[in-house]
Amino acid sequence: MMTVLYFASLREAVGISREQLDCHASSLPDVASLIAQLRARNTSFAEALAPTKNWRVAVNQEMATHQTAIHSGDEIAFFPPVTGG
Amino acid sequence: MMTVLYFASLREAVGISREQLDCHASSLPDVASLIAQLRARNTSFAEALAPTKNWRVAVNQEMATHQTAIHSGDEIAFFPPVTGG
Amino acid sequence: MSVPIAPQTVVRIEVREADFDLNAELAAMQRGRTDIGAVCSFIGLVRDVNAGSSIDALTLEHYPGMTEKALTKIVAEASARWPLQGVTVIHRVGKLVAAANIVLVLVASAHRQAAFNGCEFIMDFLKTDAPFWKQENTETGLRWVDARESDTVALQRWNQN
Amino acid sequence: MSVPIAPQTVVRIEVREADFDLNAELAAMQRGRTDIGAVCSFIGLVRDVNAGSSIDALTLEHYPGMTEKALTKIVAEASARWPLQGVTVIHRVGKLVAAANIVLVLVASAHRQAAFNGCEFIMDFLKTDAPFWKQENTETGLRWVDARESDTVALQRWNQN
Repeated sequence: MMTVLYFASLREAVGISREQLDCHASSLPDVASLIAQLRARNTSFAEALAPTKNWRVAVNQEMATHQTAIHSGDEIAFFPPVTGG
Repeated sequence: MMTVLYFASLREAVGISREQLDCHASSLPDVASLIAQLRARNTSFAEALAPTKNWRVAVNQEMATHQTAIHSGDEIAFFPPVTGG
Repeated sequence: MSVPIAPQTVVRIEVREADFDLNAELAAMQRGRTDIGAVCSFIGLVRDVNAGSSIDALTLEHYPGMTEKALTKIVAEASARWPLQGVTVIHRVGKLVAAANIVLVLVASAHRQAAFNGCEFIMDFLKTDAPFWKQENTETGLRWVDARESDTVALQRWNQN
Repeated sequence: MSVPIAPQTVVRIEVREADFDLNAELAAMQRGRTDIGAVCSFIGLVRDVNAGSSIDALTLEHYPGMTEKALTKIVAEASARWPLQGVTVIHRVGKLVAAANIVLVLVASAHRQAAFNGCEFIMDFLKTDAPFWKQENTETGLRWVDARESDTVALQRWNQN
């Protein structure tokens, strides 16, 4: 089980802000494998998380990369470049 | 006639804050000649305006140098390096 | 990787909808101490025009939890680089109309250069690392604000220190 | 030699004994406009310790007339370098106790870097070019504050722009 969050324009593109993924950790060892699974769902996900798009990913509220390992219980978030301040 | 002002530690060293100098402009063509005349007065002035001392001079409220020309009616001020802010 | 907040730096970080009061935040930072020589503050506001469109208001979305973590990390880094006596960061979220306050960064130090540097450093990294997103109400509808290249460029000077 | 104040920059310069109110100055700068995106402020205060001595109070002397001229010249130069919307400079004179405000510089712009740069530039030149002098009340008597070499060094970076 892991929690996946989507923010801002990326949230609007995929149509949800939060979901629980019920999965075996072994099938999703890292951020790259999670992205592959999400993009396989439909064209909204495929386009929103395309490698050409300028999105960011955080694991447990720390900035992460494709190679970052993920585990059961983790919180993974996808979002566009930040624009606060 | 010109006005000479002294500020801060330099004012304390010479003992006055302001004076009117009644003089012919021709005898005091520039800041250097005014300094020479003031230093000739007594040791307080000689020391306070010694070339080795780190003082500043302004003519008509603009920063000036030894070479700056002075005229009747001018306001000349001597002071130490500034320390505001 | 992540440095702790320096023990001499009194830190206050808040993410909230409510507006802030600069005088009150300044007074809170100064209360009971007479060793502060310099306070630099920065306020970011909603401008009525951005990228060629007129703006009525904007909505600030954020990532609760990560926002506070990211701000704490940035402030800790600043407190390790300069001798800061106090840092306050308040960032608003929700709907903000034109001329409203968005963010306050207040930095106190014994000397002005540390206060200025700390404040600029925090703003520069807040702009690129803290998970906030602005959506503007323009004449032609809602528009997500694009990240600015100049904000990424601004970070480079801090690598040289 | 001397540049005029840029027409888009609303300037307020005051040298006075009375304290200032940051909120009031900020509100005055913002009144009736919604185009300001960034306000950087600097406040200098009387520290209780300087150069190893404990300070009860200090007296600020200035050169009336030249002070305002010098500040105007510095602000004009800043307004020529960056797109500033407003600049307020208030410098206090007379006797000021520990923790009292000495100087306020408030700079507004559409963007943060101009606001930060303008504010720092004005403070840097105020420190070296505006005719104010501080005399401290220390435990062992009155002492004129010495000019700091670091203030002269601080100016050098502005030559590179």
